[in-house]
Amino acid sequence: MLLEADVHAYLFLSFSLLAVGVYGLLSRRSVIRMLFAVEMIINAANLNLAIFSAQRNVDGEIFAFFTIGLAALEAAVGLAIVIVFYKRFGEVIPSKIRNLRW
Amino acid sequence: MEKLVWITYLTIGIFFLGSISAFLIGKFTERWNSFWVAVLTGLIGFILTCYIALNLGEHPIVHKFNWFTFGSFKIPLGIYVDSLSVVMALIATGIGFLDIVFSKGYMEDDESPHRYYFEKLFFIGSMVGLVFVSNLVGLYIFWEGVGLCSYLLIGYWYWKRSAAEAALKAFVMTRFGDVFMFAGIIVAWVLLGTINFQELNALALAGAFSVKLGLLISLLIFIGAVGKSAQFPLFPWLLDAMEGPTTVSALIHAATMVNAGVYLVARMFPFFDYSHALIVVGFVGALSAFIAATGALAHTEIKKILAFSTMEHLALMFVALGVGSAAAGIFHLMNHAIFKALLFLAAGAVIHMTHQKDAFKLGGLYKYMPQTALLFLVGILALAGVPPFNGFFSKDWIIGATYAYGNPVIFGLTFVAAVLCIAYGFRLWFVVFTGEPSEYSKHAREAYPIMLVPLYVLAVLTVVIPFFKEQIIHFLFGEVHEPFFLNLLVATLTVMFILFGIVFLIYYKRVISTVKFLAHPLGKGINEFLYNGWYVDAAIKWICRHVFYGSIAKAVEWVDIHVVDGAVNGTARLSLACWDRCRKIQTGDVIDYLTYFVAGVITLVLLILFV
Amino acid sequence: MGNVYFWIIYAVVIGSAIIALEATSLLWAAVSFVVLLSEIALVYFGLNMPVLGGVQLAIYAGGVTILVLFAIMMIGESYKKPEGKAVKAIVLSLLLLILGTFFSFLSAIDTLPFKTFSTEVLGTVFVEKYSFFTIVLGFIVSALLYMANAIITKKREAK
Amino acid sequence: MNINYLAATMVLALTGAFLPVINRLFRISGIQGALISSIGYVVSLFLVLISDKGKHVLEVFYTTDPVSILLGALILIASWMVMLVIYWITEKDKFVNELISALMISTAGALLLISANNFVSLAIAMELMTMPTYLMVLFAFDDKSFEAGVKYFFNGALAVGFMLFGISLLYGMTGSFEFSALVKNLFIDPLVALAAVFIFAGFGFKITAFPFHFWGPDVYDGTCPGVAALLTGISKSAAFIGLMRVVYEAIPVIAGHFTLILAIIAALTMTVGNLLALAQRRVSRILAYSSVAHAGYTLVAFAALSVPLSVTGIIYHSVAYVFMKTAAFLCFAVFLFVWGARTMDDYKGLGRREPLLAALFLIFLLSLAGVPPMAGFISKVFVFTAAVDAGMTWLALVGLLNSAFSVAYYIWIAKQMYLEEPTLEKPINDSPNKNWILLPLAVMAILLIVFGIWVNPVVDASAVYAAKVGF
Repeated sequence: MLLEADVHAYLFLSFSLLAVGVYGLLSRRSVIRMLFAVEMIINAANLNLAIFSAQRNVDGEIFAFFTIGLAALEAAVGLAIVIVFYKRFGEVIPSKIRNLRW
Repeated sequence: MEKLVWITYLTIGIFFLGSISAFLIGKFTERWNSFWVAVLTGLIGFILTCYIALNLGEHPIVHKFNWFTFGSFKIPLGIYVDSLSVVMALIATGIGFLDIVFSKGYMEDDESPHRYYFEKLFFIGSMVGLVFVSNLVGLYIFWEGVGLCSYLLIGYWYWKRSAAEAALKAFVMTRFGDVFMFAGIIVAWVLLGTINFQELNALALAGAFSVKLGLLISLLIFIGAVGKSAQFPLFPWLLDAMEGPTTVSALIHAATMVNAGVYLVARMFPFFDYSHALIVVGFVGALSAFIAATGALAHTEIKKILAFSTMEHLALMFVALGVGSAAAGIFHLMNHAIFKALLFLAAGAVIHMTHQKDAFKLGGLYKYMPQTALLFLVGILALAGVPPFNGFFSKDWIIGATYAYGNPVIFGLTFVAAVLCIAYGFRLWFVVFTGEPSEYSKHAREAYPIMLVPLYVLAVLTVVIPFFKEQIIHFLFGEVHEPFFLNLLVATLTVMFILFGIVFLIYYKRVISTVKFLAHPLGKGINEFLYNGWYVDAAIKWICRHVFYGSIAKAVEWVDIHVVDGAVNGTARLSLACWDRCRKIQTGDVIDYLTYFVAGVITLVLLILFV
Repeated sequence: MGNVYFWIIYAVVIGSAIIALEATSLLWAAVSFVVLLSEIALVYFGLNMPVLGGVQLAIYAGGVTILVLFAIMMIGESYKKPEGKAVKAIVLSLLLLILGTFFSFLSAIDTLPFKTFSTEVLGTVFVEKYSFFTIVLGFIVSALLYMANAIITKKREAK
Repeated sequence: MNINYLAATMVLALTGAFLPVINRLFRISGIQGALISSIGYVVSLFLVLISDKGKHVLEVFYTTDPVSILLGALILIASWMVMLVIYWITEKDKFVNELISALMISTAGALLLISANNFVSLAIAMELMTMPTYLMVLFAFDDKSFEAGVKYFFNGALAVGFMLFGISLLYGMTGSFEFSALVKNLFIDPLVALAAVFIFAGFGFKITAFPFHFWGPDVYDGTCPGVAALLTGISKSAAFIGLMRVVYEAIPVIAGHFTLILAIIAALTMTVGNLLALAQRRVSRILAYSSVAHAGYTLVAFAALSVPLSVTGIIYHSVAYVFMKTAAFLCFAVFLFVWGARTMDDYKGLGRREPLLAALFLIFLLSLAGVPPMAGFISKVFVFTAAVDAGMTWLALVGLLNSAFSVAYYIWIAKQMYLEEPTLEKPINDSPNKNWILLPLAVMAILLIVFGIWVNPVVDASAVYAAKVGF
């Protein structure tokens, strides 16, 4: 097998991807980068599913299909919202629009 | 027995049924039709209560069922009717019925009688339910119902700002007490395992739990009673509640709401006795009586004087309970209900005919309203405790019982308060009915017959009740020993006579002027001190504003400065209110929200790691 | 621990992820994002899951990236250096990583041998057990399409 | 899952999916649209009610027990009323049918969520419920709704990501997504705890528990109130039940160690919600923060998970909550539509202008405050009793204090409506058939009072459920 690694290494990979995604979501102020970050988080979960599925049974892999589909839908929805937001405010930085608060 | 159970349920139900049908009939047909429904309902309710009273044998009526069960958890409900509840129900339905009749005249200009009678019947029904239920949860439900109706009725003229605020105040203040009561119920339920009055009392008589626990429960429940019965320090709402219609005041003061607190303490008397809470009851009662009696001396509005006197008499009942003489307390409750209803309704007639609430702007009304004046005088005599009238018998008994109890503080305060009745009572009567007629008095005429009939009924009762004293006491409590001290009786009557003389000289003969006394700063100060009810209201407001509000604000401020903001801009805005800072977490920045989210997750993980 | 290929892939995945977030030019970021997704597909291939890898490539590297590129073309992005918040983000994400790794080493999770599932098994289980959820996904898609249509038309009319 | 229940969700979702098509073909008016979707709701409601009979399908993924039947029926009724009100207030909007379609599909997701007993079906049902609302939030198409949409989307995406990660970890530990398998195979383990936290974070987003609640008030305030009613009433209630199933059926082994944490979160959520609600001038924000506080009350019951009464607390609070919060937001929506009333100042004297509507609003507010005859009271009793039963008296006391606090702002709205002089002179949208809109609200008020007195259906359902999870 090409990728010979034990489960801890794989978990390290997915946790790293999760951490990078969280880092991106919290530090990037532009909506497109935030979308990238969201996709990374969901991919981290997907990686987990695939790895455990390879060790256990086929259910995880099938759930990963659905997750990919959901993530794609989420990306589409996100982009729709982002575009509407941009068209209205001329701005891709949501932190600047803070009318709803307190 | 089975029949009586159903009649009891019917008695509670008929008022709620009547209230709804009064509302609907008044709404969809002629408005005043609701009056006839109300009268019919009140009468049937009263007759049913009488039936229960007559058929009540040695054994109380008991019926139990579970509202619902869930495994071992169940909420029991049920009724328990003994002579005490039946007497309370008689007072509520009887005086309530007279009050409904009287309202026909008093509320003649009103535009929404269906709303009025709906709320009124609901009020009476809640009170009847309150005295018939067998456990604390049922009592709490009706207790809240009574509170809700008083809120609605005090704010009946809701377009008047003062009325609306008074209603809110009454609601909030009684609710404040209720929170403690609810806590008490929960504690009793969890730690003692029962909320049934009889079982609680039986546990207390058997000494099945520690005195400290009993004291805690009793005091928590007593705070609820204090709020409902307007005792120190939760009484200011009672004065403001005078903004409602006078008939409502009569109902609240004589028949229903304020009696609930006394009833609750009487119902749980063995429990309070076992847990040494009665001494607290006695002290609170004595202090309240003193505050109220002195306050009544300083006030000038008819209804507020009467309100203070209600508070005083309720306090006397609490004193009676506190010194261990439940019979005196309940007997006084009954007498007080009758003469206070008489006084309030008569005052209602005066106010309705003159459109003036300030006693000192009236005068010489005797000439225009002789029957009302005489009926009012009967009420005053009963209130003051002058011998042939019913107030004398119970009040003297309370003073005697207090004397026998032997605590000088309680006795002193109670004695002073009790004798002061005659002073403020006659002060009120002289000012309103004698002297030169004022502008307002000259338009007055005698009250309508429909208003006078209830007054006559009540006046006759004040004289008749003493003849049946023995039977009533026997019905209520069986054999009771009444302490009797001849010296004390003579002393009481003498002091009362002297006080009457002073009042007579000041307000009737007007040979002594109070103007000079009031002009002096000290006299003015004392007057204002008494007038404002010893500034308890102001103190409550101050405590709310400075202690609670201030301390919370400070606590949040501290957290904000040291935790949230660091030393960046903390110290500048100390005076901002608490939420004004707290809400700053909600920055409106989506990235901040995401940061909080992740930080929350990590905190939870760390908590798992270390906890 | 893994062999050298695993660590190479690890480096590429995390590196491209970081570049996708940090690159100054949005276009390079998008390219890097495609690289990241393709590397993950490579992991799937490496785990003997060709179908999953194919789907990943098709949907992500195909669909999503094209959507993103489309959005980039519509919006564009002038890159500004992020200010202030980065420290919090780094601390939080590092904490997350450290805790996760720490927990995974503490955990009693066991390494089982990797198995290979044939495509027939995959297809059979999918059709027999999970086919219902495609209907559900269909409903999501239809609702999203309706709402997107409403919003886009509204936008056009608002102009 | 019972075949009837499945049919109910499918009928609902299909009606939703075909409504815009019908509109495109025949150009239906608002009333016709309301009728068509009402038919969908009625059929679906009927199917839910008879779903204790009939054969079972998809048993691996969904279960039909009394809880899902009860909550399903109530969620359907609430959603139906939301639909009617939305048709009434947005009749002029060309895309109201699309909005209703998304609403019905989202409700179908809620129905699936409350019956899911498998993490696959749970995640997908949750997405079905949530995904349409991401775009529905934008429907008002004003600045606030765009801002709300962005906040909602990113928070939601983060929550979903964490939840999927948690689910994948659980799958890694046991090799199964089924609750019944998980409950047998799970053991106390750091990764399981981590997964539980992640899954809780995903639900915490949905039910607005304390550190995850920040999006809530902004979104409920920013979007149009009809959508807010869906978000805060229906989908939150469904999420309560979903979380309940996860906690009691899937991870009870680890959940027992979380009671203290849950209690702390509950206390914080209540306090934050109530404190911040006190500060608001806008009625929608007050309602939004009170919704946060109510999540705290429910979490009190979750914290007491060692006693069977907590099940009753959760279910009862969800039952009461789905009506009172939805209806409160709908009342707000009607006031907003007819009078343009947003802030407390606008509400002055509205009790005189709209006596019946204001009376209904008062009923819902009192129920939220926990005043006796309404269901809100009894649910609080259950919740706090459960806390005391589980030995967390302090938590019950915090809850009681909080609910005493919260009375202040509910009463404040009532005071504005009844005791002040009106500021708004004339309505901005005076519809001639105004009284029709009182009907759905009155239905909810009646149900609220009925469930406040007649407690047996809920208690029975929860007893069955408690027996099922082994108390």
